[in-house]
Amino acid sequence: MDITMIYYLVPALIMFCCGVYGFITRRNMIAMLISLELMLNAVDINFVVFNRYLFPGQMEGMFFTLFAIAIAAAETAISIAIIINVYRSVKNVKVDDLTEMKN
Amino acid sequence: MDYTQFLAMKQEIWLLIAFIFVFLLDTFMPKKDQDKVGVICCLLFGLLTLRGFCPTVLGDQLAFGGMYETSTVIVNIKNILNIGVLIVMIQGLRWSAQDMVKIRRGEFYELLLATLFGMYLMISARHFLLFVIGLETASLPLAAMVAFDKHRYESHEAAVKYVLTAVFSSAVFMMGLSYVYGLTGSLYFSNIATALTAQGSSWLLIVALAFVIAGIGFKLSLVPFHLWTADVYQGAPTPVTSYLSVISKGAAAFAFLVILWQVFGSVYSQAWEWMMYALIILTITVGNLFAIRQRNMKRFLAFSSISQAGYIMLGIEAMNPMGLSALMFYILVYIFSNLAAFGVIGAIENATGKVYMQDYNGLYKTNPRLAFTMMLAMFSLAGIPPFAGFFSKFFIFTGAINQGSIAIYVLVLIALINTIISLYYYLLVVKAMFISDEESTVAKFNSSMSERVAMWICVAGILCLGIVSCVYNHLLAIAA
Amino acid sequence: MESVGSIIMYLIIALSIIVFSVLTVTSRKILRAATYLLFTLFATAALYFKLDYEFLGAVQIAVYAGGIVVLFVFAILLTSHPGHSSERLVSKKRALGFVAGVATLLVAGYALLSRCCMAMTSLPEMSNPTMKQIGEAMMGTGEGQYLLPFEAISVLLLACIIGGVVVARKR
Amino acid sequence: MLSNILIYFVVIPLIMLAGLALCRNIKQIRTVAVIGSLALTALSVYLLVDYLGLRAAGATAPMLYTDSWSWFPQLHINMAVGVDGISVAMLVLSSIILLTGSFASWAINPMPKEFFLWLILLSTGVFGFFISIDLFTMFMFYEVALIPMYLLIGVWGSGNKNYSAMKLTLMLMGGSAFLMLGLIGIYYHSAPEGGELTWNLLQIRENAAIDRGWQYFLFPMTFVGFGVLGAMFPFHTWSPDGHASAPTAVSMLHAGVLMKLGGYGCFRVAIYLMPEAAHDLAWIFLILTGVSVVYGAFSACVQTDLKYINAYSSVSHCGLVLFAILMLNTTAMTGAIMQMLSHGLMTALFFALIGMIYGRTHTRDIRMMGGLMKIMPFLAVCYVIAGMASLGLPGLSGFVAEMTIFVGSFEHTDMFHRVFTIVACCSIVITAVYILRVVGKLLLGPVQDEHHLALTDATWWERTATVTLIISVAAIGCFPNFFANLIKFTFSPEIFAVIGMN
Amino acid sequence: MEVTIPVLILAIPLLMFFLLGLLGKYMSHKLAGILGTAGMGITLLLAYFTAFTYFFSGAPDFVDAQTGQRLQYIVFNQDWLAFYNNLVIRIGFLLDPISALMLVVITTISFMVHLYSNGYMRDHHGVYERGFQRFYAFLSLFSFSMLGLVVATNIFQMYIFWELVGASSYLLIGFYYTKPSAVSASKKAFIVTRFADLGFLIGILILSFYTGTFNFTEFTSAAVGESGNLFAVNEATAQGISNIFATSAAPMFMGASVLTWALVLIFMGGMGKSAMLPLHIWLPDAMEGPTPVSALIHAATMVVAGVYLVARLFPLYLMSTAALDIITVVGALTAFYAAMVACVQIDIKRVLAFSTISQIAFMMVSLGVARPEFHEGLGYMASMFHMFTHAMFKALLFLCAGAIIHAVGSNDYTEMHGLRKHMPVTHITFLIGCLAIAGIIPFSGFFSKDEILSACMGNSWLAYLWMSLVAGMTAFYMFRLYYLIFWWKEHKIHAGHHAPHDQAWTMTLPLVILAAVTCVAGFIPFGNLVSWNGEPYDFMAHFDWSIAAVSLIVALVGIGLATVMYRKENPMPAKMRNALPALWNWCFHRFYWDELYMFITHKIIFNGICKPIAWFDRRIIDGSMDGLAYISNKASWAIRGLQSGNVQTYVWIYLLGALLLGAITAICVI
Repeated sequence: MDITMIYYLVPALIMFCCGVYGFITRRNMIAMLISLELMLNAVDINFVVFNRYLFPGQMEGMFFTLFAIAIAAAETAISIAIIINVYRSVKNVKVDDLTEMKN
Repeated sequence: MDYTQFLAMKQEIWLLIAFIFVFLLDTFMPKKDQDKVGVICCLLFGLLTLRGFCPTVLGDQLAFGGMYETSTVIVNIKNILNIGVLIVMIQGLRWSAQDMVKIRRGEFYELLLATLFGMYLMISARHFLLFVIGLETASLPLAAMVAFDKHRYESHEAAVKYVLTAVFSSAVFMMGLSYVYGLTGSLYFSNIATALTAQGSSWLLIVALAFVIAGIGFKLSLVPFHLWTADVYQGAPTPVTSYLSVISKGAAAFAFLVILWQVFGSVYSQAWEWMMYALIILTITVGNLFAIRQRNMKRFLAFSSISQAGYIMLGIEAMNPMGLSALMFYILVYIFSNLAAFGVIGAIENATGKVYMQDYNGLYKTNPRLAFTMMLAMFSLAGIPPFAGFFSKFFIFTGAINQGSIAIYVLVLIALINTIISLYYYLLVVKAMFISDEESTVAKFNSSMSERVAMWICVAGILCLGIVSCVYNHLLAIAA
Repeated sequence: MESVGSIIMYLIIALSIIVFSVLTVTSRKILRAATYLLFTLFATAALYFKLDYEFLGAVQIAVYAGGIVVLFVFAILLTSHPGHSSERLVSKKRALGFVAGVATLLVAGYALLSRCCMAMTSLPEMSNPTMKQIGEAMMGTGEGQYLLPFEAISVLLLACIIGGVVVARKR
Repeated sequence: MLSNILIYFVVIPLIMLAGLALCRNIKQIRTVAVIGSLALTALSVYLLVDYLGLRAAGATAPMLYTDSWSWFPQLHINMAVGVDGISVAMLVLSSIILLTGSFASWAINPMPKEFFLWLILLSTGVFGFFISIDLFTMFMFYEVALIPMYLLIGVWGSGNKNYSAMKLTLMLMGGSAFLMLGLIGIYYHSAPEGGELTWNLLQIRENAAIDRGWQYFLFPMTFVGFGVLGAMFPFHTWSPDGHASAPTAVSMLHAGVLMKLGGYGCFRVAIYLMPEAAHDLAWIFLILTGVSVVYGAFSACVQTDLKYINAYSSVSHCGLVLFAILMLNTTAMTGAIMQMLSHGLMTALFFALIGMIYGRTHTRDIRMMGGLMKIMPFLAVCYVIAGMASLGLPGLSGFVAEMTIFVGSFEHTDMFHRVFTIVACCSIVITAVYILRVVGKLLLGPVQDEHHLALTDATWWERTATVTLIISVAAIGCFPNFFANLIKFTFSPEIFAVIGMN
Repeated sequence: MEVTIPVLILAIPLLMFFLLGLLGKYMSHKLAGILGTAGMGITLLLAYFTAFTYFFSGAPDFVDAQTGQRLQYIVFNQDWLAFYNNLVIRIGFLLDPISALMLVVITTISFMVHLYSNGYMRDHHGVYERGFQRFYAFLSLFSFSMLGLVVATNIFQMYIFWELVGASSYLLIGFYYTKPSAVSASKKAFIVTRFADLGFLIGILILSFYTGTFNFTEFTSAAVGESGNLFAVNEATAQGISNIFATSAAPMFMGASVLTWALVLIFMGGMGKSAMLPLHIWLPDAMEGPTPVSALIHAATMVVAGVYLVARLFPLYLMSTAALDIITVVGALTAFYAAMVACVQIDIKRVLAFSTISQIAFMMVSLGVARPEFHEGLGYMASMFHMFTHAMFKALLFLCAGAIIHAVGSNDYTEMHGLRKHMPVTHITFLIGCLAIAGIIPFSGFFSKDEILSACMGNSWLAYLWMSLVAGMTAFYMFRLYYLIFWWKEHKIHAGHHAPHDQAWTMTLPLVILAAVTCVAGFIPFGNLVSWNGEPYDFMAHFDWSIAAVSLIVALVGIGLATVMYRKENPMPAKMRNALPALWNWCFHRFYWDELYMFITHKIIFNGICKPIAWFDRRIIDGSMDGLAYISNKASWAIRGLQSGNVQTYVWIYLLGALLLGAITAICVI
């Protein structure tokens, strides 16, 4: 059996979808961020897999992943800062409670 | 390794220098002189803006192996953004001097400059990695800015909504990018375009493209990627809202144009033409429909800016130099008009804390100049001659129709009919200020020097940009 | 034709990715979710190793597993009381999430499969990128080299630090 | 640029705007307004004389005083000006109505300065529109003229002013939305394949490059676009509400001049540039306008608010304008233009008088008033004269215009045109009905309200305004050939040649 | 002929109108009256001079030296409004027998009325009525318009002055504008005639479209064709004019030729002005105006404009006998109807008004039955003759009535009775008028009416019998009126003011003059002056003694009957009335025409058309515009749920939006 590219892409996609599911269903904002990490991770896998399978001669996908990890770290950092800030203000990290502004 | 290539990035580098200078100034300045930081920053940035018009920065160049591009058009769009940022900065002076904010005002300017740097990168990037970094630089620190008013609950809520939507959309965007990479094997715009010309359109490409469009559509607040906009605009401090609504949007619009034209230009009719039709119609209509009901001025302008984004997209849909020039001109005019409106809102908010439309009743009787400025802004946004908004709207429609298909006529017709709805709600504001008989709840007050300067600049822009034709002629000349 | 060991390796990695992903988003205890995330990230790192990107795998473990997850754990501990588990999800929300997830899976999956000739590519030979190559690419200014993003991301990180400080500062 | 006489029609209002901005008290405001509008009137009369002189000297170009200054060269947008007899007539009309409007708003309150600022801005648009021959500038001035209406009605109006002002503005801007699309479409088809595109009316006409298929699309766009302002049948409903709420001078200017922009535009843009489509599609609009002629008149018969009556009467009369334009022959079109002049003057007169009466009695309901002839004979007599003009009494302007239209319309021999011509003719009877109804109830008969007995007759500025208008109305009515010749010469034969008429 | 005098004939009244209208309020009443009267006097002299010159100078412009035929002469003709080709409205002055005749009639009556009004428009203490100057201004305006109408050189000029006449009639009827009945009467008069004018206008449009001209000279010469060639003197025809009716006769519409349609429609205009059935309803109401106005406008001049119009176009009408037949029938019916109604009215002005209608109908019938082949078109001449005589005696009657009303202070004959002793002059002149209208030899009415009857006889015996009957009824109701006013037992008390008496000289002098004219006018050799084709002929040659005798007998019978019934107060009228209550009621209520019109205008047009249209406009058309706004607003509220405030929903919509966008595009494109 050949482990062709699709065998990597599909788990990555499932990972992404799990992230989506988690992001939409989780009430805790930190849990939402965790789900988001899954999505970002899925993207990274995609880049790496494409690079490895289709374009082994260059390193674009790999570098993108490298930078994406850094970006993910930055995103997480700032998101958590904001969430903690909110926690300080309302003593809560439930996303459902942050619906004051609507319509 | 040719480090002289950095010299192509004159604007970015000067901006970074300014950024670092402000950073150091903020850190090491004596406490008692802290209130000068804002003014110094404005002056510095004013110089920077002026510098942008020097001929030395002009000239087309590709650097870093085609990763970065600068050209006359790009320099001009950056200049346009600079003007907007300058006005935002001046407007923000009074706000940042408030007791609750002033301790952090240095950071406000730093973040402003940092995000502007991100936008520069978005505009100049010819490689998706750089683009993503620019995009993130332009949006992540903004979350911190949205959360700036710590004493206001709305500010927190807005920040959360902004940051969560932003990271989600960047994930979706990168997912799309990964598929594009898989299809084409490169992240360089030129290489992708070449590959796409060869292979044409496919399911994977279209899905990837939809993700990419969604990612940038988030920044532009195109419907249905717009839902964060209103809440964030309402919750954010007013200078940040104005920054989000004009600068961030303007930069994203231009970046969007570059991506769609340069990268996906070859699959225009096979992939994104119809997507954009749908998005434009949705954006304009839904934005307008939501705007009708709004009574909070900032929220109101949020929806108005959503529908304006739809008009901006018409320039992209045109796929020709006229569309490009019209888009640039539209952004420029939009900056002046919207910032004039936000200037007035900010002035009133700073003086009285009132942001609802009913508070504007009878404003003309107590504060005629503010009311007049607001009226000009509204007329310009609605596209009433002889104000600049009319010209920008006319040119963007002309540019769009230049594309020539029947469908574009229909699209423009829908957009035009929507201008009636938008006129309605813009007139509501005018009505409140001029016509309403009720006693004004806003007493007469003097706006600060900085606010006045910003408003004068905006009014001058609204009045002159259209009639003084050289601006548009210049833009059209460089676009062609 | 891959070796059996490689296939087994693959199966383990793929399975753990899928299983731990699902567990991450379904477990009701948030600290546990963070732990599952860690496992997922490890599995991903293993995947990078398997695809011969050792450097990347290392970074993944260092930054993601070592940095981000720790950040998460701290945040969780800061914002929740021990033993606190999230309440049951509203079923409407679960339906929404399910629809979104499945729709994404279907659309993107169909899109991937529709390019089956591409999707069925088998693993080509590739020489492992050496640290020198990586270093040169990172510091170079030519095509395929990434000095500029490298510099740019430093600005991003700086800005995020400033932003984080602004937000997190007490007053 | 300033060597062209036409540009002063825009320059003078702009100077007035600047002057008004500097004014400190009502006296200065009045002075500026009156001097400015007198200057405009003088200018337009001079233009009229000079124009006729040039024509008499043998100038045969379709437009005289043409000039063009580049504005957005890459888009071929120029500030192009030029006038023919029609525009000259319209300019004279506008300046007269502006002058009388200034007099009629002598005692406007509150915020006289703002009022005049907006009023003058509006007239800048009007004058600019009439002198332009570049579609872009034309459109721009058109919209400039529309938007001040909102504030003028909203701030200085009466009754349900918010609603009316909003409705009027939105409907008119709705029309201009169609118009904008039509104009841009025309621009892109203004030259044959590969030719230099242009916004210039004359150039487009000369190129005649818009093919028939496109005309079918663009003609309705432009015609409806302008038609909304010309109170074309299903799109006329802004007019009653808008006029009813507007202050006197605004009603005057709006009904007197602004609605003429619609008719003028229909002719100058829709028909002049797209005669083939006009010929083929005229029947649709003929039905609409023919209906609106009697429809408006019938509606006017049962109204009780003076301004509503007059607004519906305007619907009827303006319907006749568009009706005549669509007849596509020289006579009817001459009649249409004369009807525009005539209606402009007499409806301005009407609105001025209604405003003056309303200013005294504080009601416009004809059931609440009566016997005003005894109380304010001057105003009442003027009202009767206006009514007579409206119902087409020979010697006043309405008659000549209507007769020219009918004679022109009757040139068509087919049943369709005949029937609609006769339907339109019927309006002369219905007009008489509602005019006499108003005159009978309002002016004649016993005094209805004792309080009215204490009211005074017109002041000197009101007299100036009304007498000026009456003299103008009578001038057209007594010397129609002067105006007919002024207008008629203009109709360039080529468009009729295209249609295959005359 | 000099242009000055004709111009002055038109200009002086117009000048007077402006003078009195604009400056009147700065003048004394007396001065205004004198000015007005003097102006009219000068006009009268000029008109007489003009008419005399035309008829009797024998100048080659006016009469063909060889044949003695009278010619049409255009004194001046100024372009007023050019349409296309030869279609030009001109304002001019046409002299021919009938216009010269009308000049005389109008100026005479007008002058009399001007003079008379000096007395009439004052109360018993000599105080002038309010608006006296205005009254004279309006009279001058009317005179101007009427003169302009009769001298019109083209049909459009006629239409113009036709309208002006209508307007001045409106102003004069509504002179007492504070009186609601006067206001509504004036409104009615204007609207009814306006409706008729619509027909006139359409007729003009049709006629002018097919002939390519408005000019009477061209119509007539073309109509007569080569054989007649009578009025074609003034280089009438442009190219191809002889073919006009070759074309216009050809197009048919609903079974009749276009020419017939045009002529019938034009006649409709005449019906309105001349108060023919069914457009007569305005005339009785028009009596609300001051009595001198009734005399001038609603008896002598304006109401005969319809007759004049038909006469003017007579050569054209000859080409369409169908149209002439319609005229005859309408005229005959009207004559009979009006006579019936006149028999029972109690308002003396109403009686005179219906009598006017009836008499004008005589003229119409006369024109309708006129044919060149019988007595060389005697009907035409008779009609014109009757128009002339009728103008005189009817004006006389009205002025007498005015004097009586002025003296008594009421229109109602029951208030009068037995005035003959108090007002002898009025009595005598009124009697003369009655005898004239009844057709008693030697008063003028006898001659003109006799010729009409002759003309009827020439066309059909039915018309003759019918019109003879009407003539008898005329005699009856006029004498009924006469007896009721002047005989019976006088009222004991005329409460509140002194006994009625003859009025001031300004009022009696016109009576005497007119009475004198009535006595002698019958002997004017009218045939020499007026004939349908301008050829003079001996009118005695066509005088049929048998017909004359019969008509005389009929008149005497009518008078006798009236004498029996109304000479003294007796129960006979009441008996008659009780015997035929339905007939009486119908007659008294003028056959309910007014009610019918009220029904049509108020119930059908006002409530059935106007109100629904106004409703439709406000609710449907405007409602749909408002509906658009409403829908947008509703839509705005409906979609507000999208913005739920929950960031997860936002993201969900975001993602689904992106997926749908991609999927739908992919499905459509690929």
